[in-house]
Amino acid sequence: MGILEVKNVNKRFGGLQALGDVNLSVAENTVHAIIGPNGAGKSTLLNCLVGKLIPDTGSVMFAGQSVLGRKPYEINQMGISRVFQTPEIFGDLSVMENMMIPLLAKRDGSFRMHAIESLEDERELRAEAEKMLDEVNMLDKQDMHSASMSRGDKRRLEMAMCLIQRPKLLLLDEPTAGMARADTNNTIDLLKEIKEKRDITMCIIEHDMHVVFSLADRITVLAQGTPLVEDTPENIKGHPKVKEAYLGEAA
Amino acid sequence: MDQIIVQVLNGLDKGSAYALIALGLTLIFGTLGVVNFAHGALFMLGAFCAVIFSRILSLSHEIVDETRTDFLGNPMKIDVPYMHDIFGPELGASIIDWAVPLSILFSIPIMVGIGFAMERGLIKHFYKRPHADQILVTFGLAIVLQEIIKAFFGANPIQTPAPEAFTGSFDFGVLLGFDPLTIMYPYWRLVYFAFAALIIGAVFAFLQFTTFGMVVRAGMADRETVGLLGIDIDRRFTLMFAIAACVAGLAGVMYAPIVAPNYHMGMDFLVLSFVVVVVGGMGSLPGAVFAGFLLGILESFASMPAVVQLLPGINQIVIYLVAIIILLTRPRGLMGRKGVMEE
Amino acid sequence: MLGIKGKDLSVFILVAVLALLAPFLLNPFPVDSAMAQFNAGYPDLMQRFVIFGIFAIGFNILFGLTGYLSFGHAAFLGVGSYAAIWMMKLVSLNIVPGIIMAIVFAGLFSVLVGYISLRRSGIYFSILTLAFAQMSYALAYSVLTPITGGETGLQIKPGDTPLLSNVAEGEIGRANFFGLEMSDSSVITLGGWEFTMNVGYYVCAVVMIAAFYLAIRIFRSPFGMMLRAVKSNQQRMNYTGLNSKPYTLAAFVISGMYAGLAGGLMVAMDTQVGPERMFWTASGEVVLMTILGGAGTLIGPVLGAGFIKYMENIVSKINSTVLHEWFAFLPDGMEDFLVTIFYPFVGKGWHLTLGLMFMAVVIFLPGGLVQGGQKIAAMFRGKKAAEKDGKTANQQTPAE
Amino acid sequence: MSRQNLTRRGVLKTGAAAGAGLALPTYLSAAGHEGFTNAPSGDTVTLGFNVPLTNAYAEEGADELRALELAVEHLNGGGDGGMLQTFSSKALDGTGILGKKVEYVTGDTQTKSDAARASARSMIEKDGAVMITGGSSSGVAVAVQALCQEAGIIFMAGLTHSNDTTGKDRKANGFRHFFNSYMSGAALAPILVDQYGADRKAYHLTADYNWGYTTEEAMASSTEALGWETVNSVKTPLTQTDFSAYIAPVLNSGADVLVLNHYGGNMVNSLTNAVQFGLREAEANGKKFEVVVPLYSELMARGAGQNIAGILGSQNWDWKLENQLGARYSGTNAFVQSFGEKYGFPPSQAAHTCYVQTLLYADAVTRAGSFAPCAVVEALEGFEFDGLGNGPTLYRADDHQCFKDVVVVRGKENPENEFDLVEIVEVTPTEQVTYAPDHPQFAGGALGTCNNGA
Repeated sequence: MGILEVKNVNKRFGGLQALGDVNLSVAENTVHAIIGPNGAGKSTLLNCLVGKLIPDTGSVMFAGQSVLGRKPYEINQMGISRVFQTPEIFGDLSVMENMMIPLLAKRDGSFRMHAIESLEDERELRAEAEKMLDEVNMLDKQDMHSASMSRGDKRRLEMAMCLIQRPKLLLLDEPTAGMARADTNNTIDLLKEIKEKRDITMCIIEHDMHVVFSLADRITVLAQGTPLVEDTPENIKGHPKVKEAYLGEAA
Repeated sequence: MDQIIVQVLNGLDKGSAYALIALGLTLIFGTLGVVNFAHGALFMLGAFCAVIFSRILSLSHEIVDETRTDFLGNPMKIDVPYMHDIFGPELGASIIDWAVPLSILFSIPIMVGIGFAMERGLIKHFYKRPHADQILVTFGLAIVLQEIIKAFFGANPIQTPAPEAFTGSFDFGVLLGFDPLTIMYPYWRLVYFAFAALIIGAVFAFLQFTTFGMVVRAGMADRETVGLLGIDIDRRFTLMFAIAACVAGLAGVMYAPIVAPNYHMGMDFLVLSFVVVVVGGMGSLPGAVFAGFLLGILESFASMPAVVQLLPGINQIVIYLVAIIILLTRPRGLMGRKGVMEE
Repeated sequence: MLGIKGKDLSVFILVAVLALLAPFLLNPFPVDSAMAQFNAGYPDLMQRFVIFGIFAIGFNILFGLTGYLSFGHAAFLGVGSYAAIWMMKLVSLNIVPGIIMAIVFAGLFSVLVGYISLRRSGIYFSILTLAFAQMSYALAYSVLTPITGGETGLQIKPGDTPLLSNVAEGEIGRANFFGLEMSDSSVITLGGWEFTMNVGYYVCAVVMIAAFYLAIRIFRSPFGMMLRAVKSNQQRMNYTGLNSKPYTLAAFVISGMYAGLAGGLMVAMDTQVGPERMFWTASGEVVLMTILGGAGTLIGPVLGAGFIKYMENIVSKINSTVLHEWFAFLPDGMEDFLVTIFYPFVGKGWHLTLGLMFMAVVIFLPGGLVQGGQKIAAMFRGKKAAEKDGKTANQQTPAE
Repeated sequence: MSRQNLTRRGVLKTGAAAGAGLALPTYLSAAGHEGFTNAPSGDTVTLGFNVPLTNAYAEEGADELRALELAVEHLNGGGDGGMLQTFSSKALDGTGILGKKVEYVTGDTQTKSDAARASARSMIEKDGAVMITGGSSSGVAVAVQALCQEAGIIFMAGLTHSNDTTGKDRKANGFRHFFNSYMSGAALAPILVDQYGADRKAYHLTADYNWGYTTEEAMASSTEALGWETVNSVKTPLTQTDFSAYIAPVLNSGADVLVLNHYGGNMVNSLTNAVQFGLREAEANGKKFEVVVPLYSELMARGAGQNIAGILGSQNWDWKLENQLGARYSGTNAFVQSFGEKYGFPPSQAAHTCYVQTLLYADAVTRAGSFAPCAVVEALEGFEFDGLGNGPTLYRADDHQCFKDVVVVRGKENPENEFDLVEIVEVTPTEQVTYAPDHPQFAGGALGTCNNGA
C-alpha cells in the first residue's frame, strides 16, 4: 500500500476527457515520476492531488485519508507540499520571512491570531530557518528581497520553503522547466541530496528525461489522460508503448 | 402594464447613459489597465462642451433700450446675439436652438484632444504604477477639472435645452395599441437612446471589423504578446484613450438637455459607472453595456410607487443590492474575464 | 522597549512626541500676526487630525498589508458614531462606554461586510464594500431616520437623560471622561503666542498613540507578516497550509474596529452624527489619505490624514480679506495682482488646491509623502552616498 | 483681539483637573472673566460666516457671503448704510457693534453637517467668533445650531426651511428669520385653491430627508384642509439626478397637480423632467395639469430656466417687493440698491436673510448692551421690528421663529433677464401663516435655556 493511492480518477472539462480511469500508487520514500506528452493530463492529475481540482469520480487517498473535497491548505497540513512550474514565493517579503511562513503554518496550523507577538521573538523558528537556508546555500541571502533574486535562487527558496515543513510527500511540477543545463544539474543534485538526508516521498512531473532518469525510482507514463505503463526507469527506456506515445505526439 | 412599459423606456434611457460611460471606462480598464477616476469628469466636460458651444452661438453685443429700465433704474441693456446679425434673426435663432446637436461636431475634436493630452501628458506615466497611484492622480485630476469648470460656470446647473423640435413627448402607447396619452415619452430621451445605441454599435463595429480594433482586442487579452509581435501597441492605446474620452464626452453632450449640467455631475456618475463596469465584468465591453441597461431598468422599476410602498427605501439601494447579488453569484460579474483586476 | 525596537521605536517616539506637543507645534505663529491663519493648534482641528489619523492607521492595516482596497470603510466609522451617540443619549455621558460600543458595533458590522465581500478579490471586493457603504448611507439618510435622525443626524438634546449621568433639567449633557469634560481647555499665553491645551484633544492623542502602538505591533507580528503574504502571493499561501480567508477577515475586522474607534471618538469630541460620514466620498477620503501618506508605511497614513484635514480646515477659511491683509505691505497694484493670483486657490477654491496637491504628490513623490521624504533625504545625503545606494540596488536586482 | 477659546466653567474644572494629574499651567487672559464664550476684549468683534463654498449650494453660499460682507460694511459705517436707514430700531449707528469694529471669518459648510460643525468650531475655538450665521440647508442649520447652543454662541440661521429648525430641534441660542415649511403650505394653499380650484388631486414627489418630510406634511395638510385630495406621495433619493422614473407614472395616477417637494439641484432636475414629460401641456380629470414648487429659490430658478414659467411657489422675500407692493416692504429697495451697486445684480432671498440676521444680531447686542448670548436672546425674544424688507415682523419668544408675510410667486413666462425670473402673485399676510408654538408639525422640541458658555 503506497502513501498516495489514486484510484479510478476521471475528470472531464466539458467534452474533453482530461483524465480517464487513472490509477496510481506511490510507495513511501520513493521518487515517482509522471511523464507524458503535452496534454496528457499531468497537470490535471497534480491539481487533483492538491485540492485545486476535484475529480468527477474516483478516490485519492493520502496516508490512509481521502484528500478529495479538501482545500489546498488542508491538504498541505496533511503533509503534502508542492513546488510550482514557475517558482511561487512571497516576492514582497525577505528570504527569511519566506522561510518563517511555512514554519509558522506547520507550528500554528492554518490560522492563528498571533497579532501581538513579535516576529523577533521567534528565535527557534529563525534558527531552524537558518539551518535550512544553509542546507540550500542561501544563508547569506536571508535578508534579500526575494523578488529580486535570480530564478534559480527563487527555485531553491521555494524548495526550501516546502522542505522546511518536513512534508511526507513533495510534489514537483516541472521543477527544471526553463532552466539552463547547469541549473538543472544543480537542481538534480539538490533533490538527490534531500532524498539522501531525509525520509521523503517525491512525485515529479517532468518533461526533461535527463532529470527523470537521474532521480526517479518508478515512472508512470500518461497519455491522453490514462496511464500507459508504470515501471522502473530501466524498463521504461525503450518501451515500445512509450516511444509510440511520444512519437505519435511528434507526428 | 403601461407603467411597466414606461419604466422599461426609462430604464433603457438611464441605461444608455450608464452604458456609454461604462463603455469608455472599461475600454480604459481593459486596454490600458488604468483605474480612471477622472472618467466622470470627462462626461462632465462633454456636457459642458454643449454649454460652451451654445454660449458661443449666443455670443451677443449689447444695445441700450432707453425706453425701459433695469432693476437699479438705469436704462435697460438688451443683448443681441451675433448669430442674428450674421444669419438674420430667424435662421440665427434656429441655429442657436440647435446648439446641442450641433455641439456634437464641436465636442468630438475637443474630447479627442483632451483624451490625447490626458493620456500623453499624464496617464501614460502611470501604466506601470500601482492602482493606488492611478486612483490618486486621476482623482486629483478630476477635482482639478471640475474646479476649473466651476470657476468659469459657477456651481448652479445650467439649462441647455434640446431644439424646439424635440421638446414635448411622443405618444408611444398608440404604437402598441394603448389608448392615446397613456404612454408618453419625451422625444429627446428617445433620441438619446438611439444615439447611445449608435455610438455603442460604432465602437463595437470599430473593434470588430478593423485591424486596429483587432490589435486592440488582442492587446486587451494579452498585452505582452502583442508587444512582442513588434506592434506599437502604445500608440494605439493612446488613440483608444482618446476614443474612450470621446465616448464619455458625447454621452455628456447629449445628456445636457436631460439633466442640466453642473460642475459635479461627473462625480455623481463616477461611482455608478464603476459599479456598472464591475457588475458587467472587468475587461468585457458587452458586459459593461449589458450591465448598464440592466441596472438602469432595475433602478427604474424600483422607483415605481407601488414598489417603493412595498419596500420602502428600495429605490435608494437597488443598484448596490443588485451589484452585491450579482457579484456573489457570478464571481467576475456578468461577463468578466479571469485575472483582470483581481489582484 | 515595549516590545518594539530600532527604527520602529524611533518612529513611535516621534509620533508620540508630535501628538503630545501638537498644541505647541501647530501654533507656530503669534496670534495677531497675519500668518496666524495657518495656525492649526485649536482643539477641533487637532482632534480631527488624530481621529482621522486613527481611521487611516486602521485602514492601512487592511490596505497597506493585505492589498485589499476597501471603498466602504466610512460605513464602519458611521456605525461606530451612531452606536456611540446612542450610548451617550441613553446610557452614560462618559465617553468610555460609548467608544467601546462604537468599536463593538463597527466590529460586528465589519464581520458581516467582510465575510461577504472577502469572497471576492481585487476590484470586485472594492465594489462590494462600496455597495455596502452606499446602502448604509442611503438608508441612514432616509428610511432609517427614526434611528439615525436622517439628514439632520443625532445630537444630544436637553431632553436626553442618560441612565448613569445626572443632567440638570434643561441642560444639555456634555461628553466627559470620568468627570473631565471634553470641551475643557486651558490656554497658555507666552508673549504673542497662545497655546490651547484641550482635554478632548489629549484623550484623542493618547488613544491615537495607543492605536499607533498597536498597529506597529501588528505590523511586526507573525500575523502582520501573514497579511503581507496575502498581498504577495495567495496561491503560495494556500499551498503552504495557510487559510488566507480568516487572515484577511481578521485584518478587515481590525481595521473596521479602528474605524469604529475613530467614529466613537468623533462623537465623544463633538456630540453629533450625520449620515454624510458614510457617503462614498468619506470612504474615498481615507483611501486618499493612506495613499497620499504612503500605503503600507507606518506613519504615512497619519501624515496623509493631517495633510487633507489641514487643507480642508485651513485653506478653505482663507478669503479675499485675509489675502489683502497678507499682501497689504506691497504697493496696491502688486497687492491686487497677487490677491488675484492666489484667490482661485483658497477659500472656495480649496478643492482645486487639494486636487493639484494630489497630482503633485503622486507625480513627484511616488509612493506617497513618506517615500518621497525618504528620497529627498537621500538626495541631500550627497552624490557619493547616492552612488553607493545605486550600486547596492543593482546588486539586489540581478538580471534573470 | 480676543481669542479666548474656553468656557469659564471649563477653565475652572480644568484647574481642578490639573491638580489631579494633568499638571497643565493655566494662564487666563483677562477676557475670560466676562462670563461668556469669546467675549470680545479688544476694539473688534468677530462674526463667523459659515456658508457652503463648495458642492451643490456653492452659488447660494457665495451670494450669502456677498450679503454678509455688505452687512459688515454697513455696520462699520461704510457704503450707503443699506437697511440701517430703514430699520425700525435705530440703535445701530454705523460704528460697529457697541463701538467695536466688526470683523469676520468665513468657512465652508460643504452642505455636510460634519464639515459645517468643523468649520463652526474652528471659528469659535480659533477665531473667537461670538455669532455664527449662514448656511443653505436645514441639516447644517440644525447641526450648527446645536453646536452653538453647547458652546455658548448665538446662531442666526441662514437659509433653512425645515420646520425642525425651530420645531423639534429648536434651541435657545438659535434664531431663524427665514420662513418654514408650514408657512409655505399655509401661504400657498389658499392661492392654489383660488387659482386651480378646490377640487384637485395632488401627487407629491418628496426629497427623502427631513426637510422633504416637513414640507410634504405642511403642503398636504394645508391643501387638504381646503378640499384637495392627496393621491400619492413618493420619496425620491437626495442623490437622484434623473427623475424620469418618478415623473413618468404621475400623469396616469389620477392626479392633476404635481407638488415637487424638492430644493436646489433636485428641484431643477425634477422640474426639468416634468416639463420634458409634457406635464405642463397635459390635461387630467378634465383640468389643466399643474406643477407646484413649494419653496422657490431664485438662484435655482436660474438653473431651471424656461421650465419654471407659470409655476407657483413661495419665497421668504423678493427683490421686487417694495417696487410692486409699496412701502410696507421698505428696506427692500435700500438693500437691493446697495447690493446691486456693489455686485451688479439683485440679491437672492438667501442673501437677504443672512444680511437681515446679521443686522438683527448687531441691533440686539446694541440694545442689550452686551455680547453675552443670554442678553442677546433676551433682546431678540419677542422683538418686533420693521423696515427690513418683510414688513412688520415678530421674533417669537416661544420658538425663535420670525413671523412675517410670505411671498407667493410664479415663474415668469417671458423673463427679461436671468435675475427677473419670477413675478409676485400675492403676499400672504402674517396672520394666515402664524401657528401655535406647540403645533403638531413643530412638536417634540424644547428651547432649553440660553447658554452663555459660562
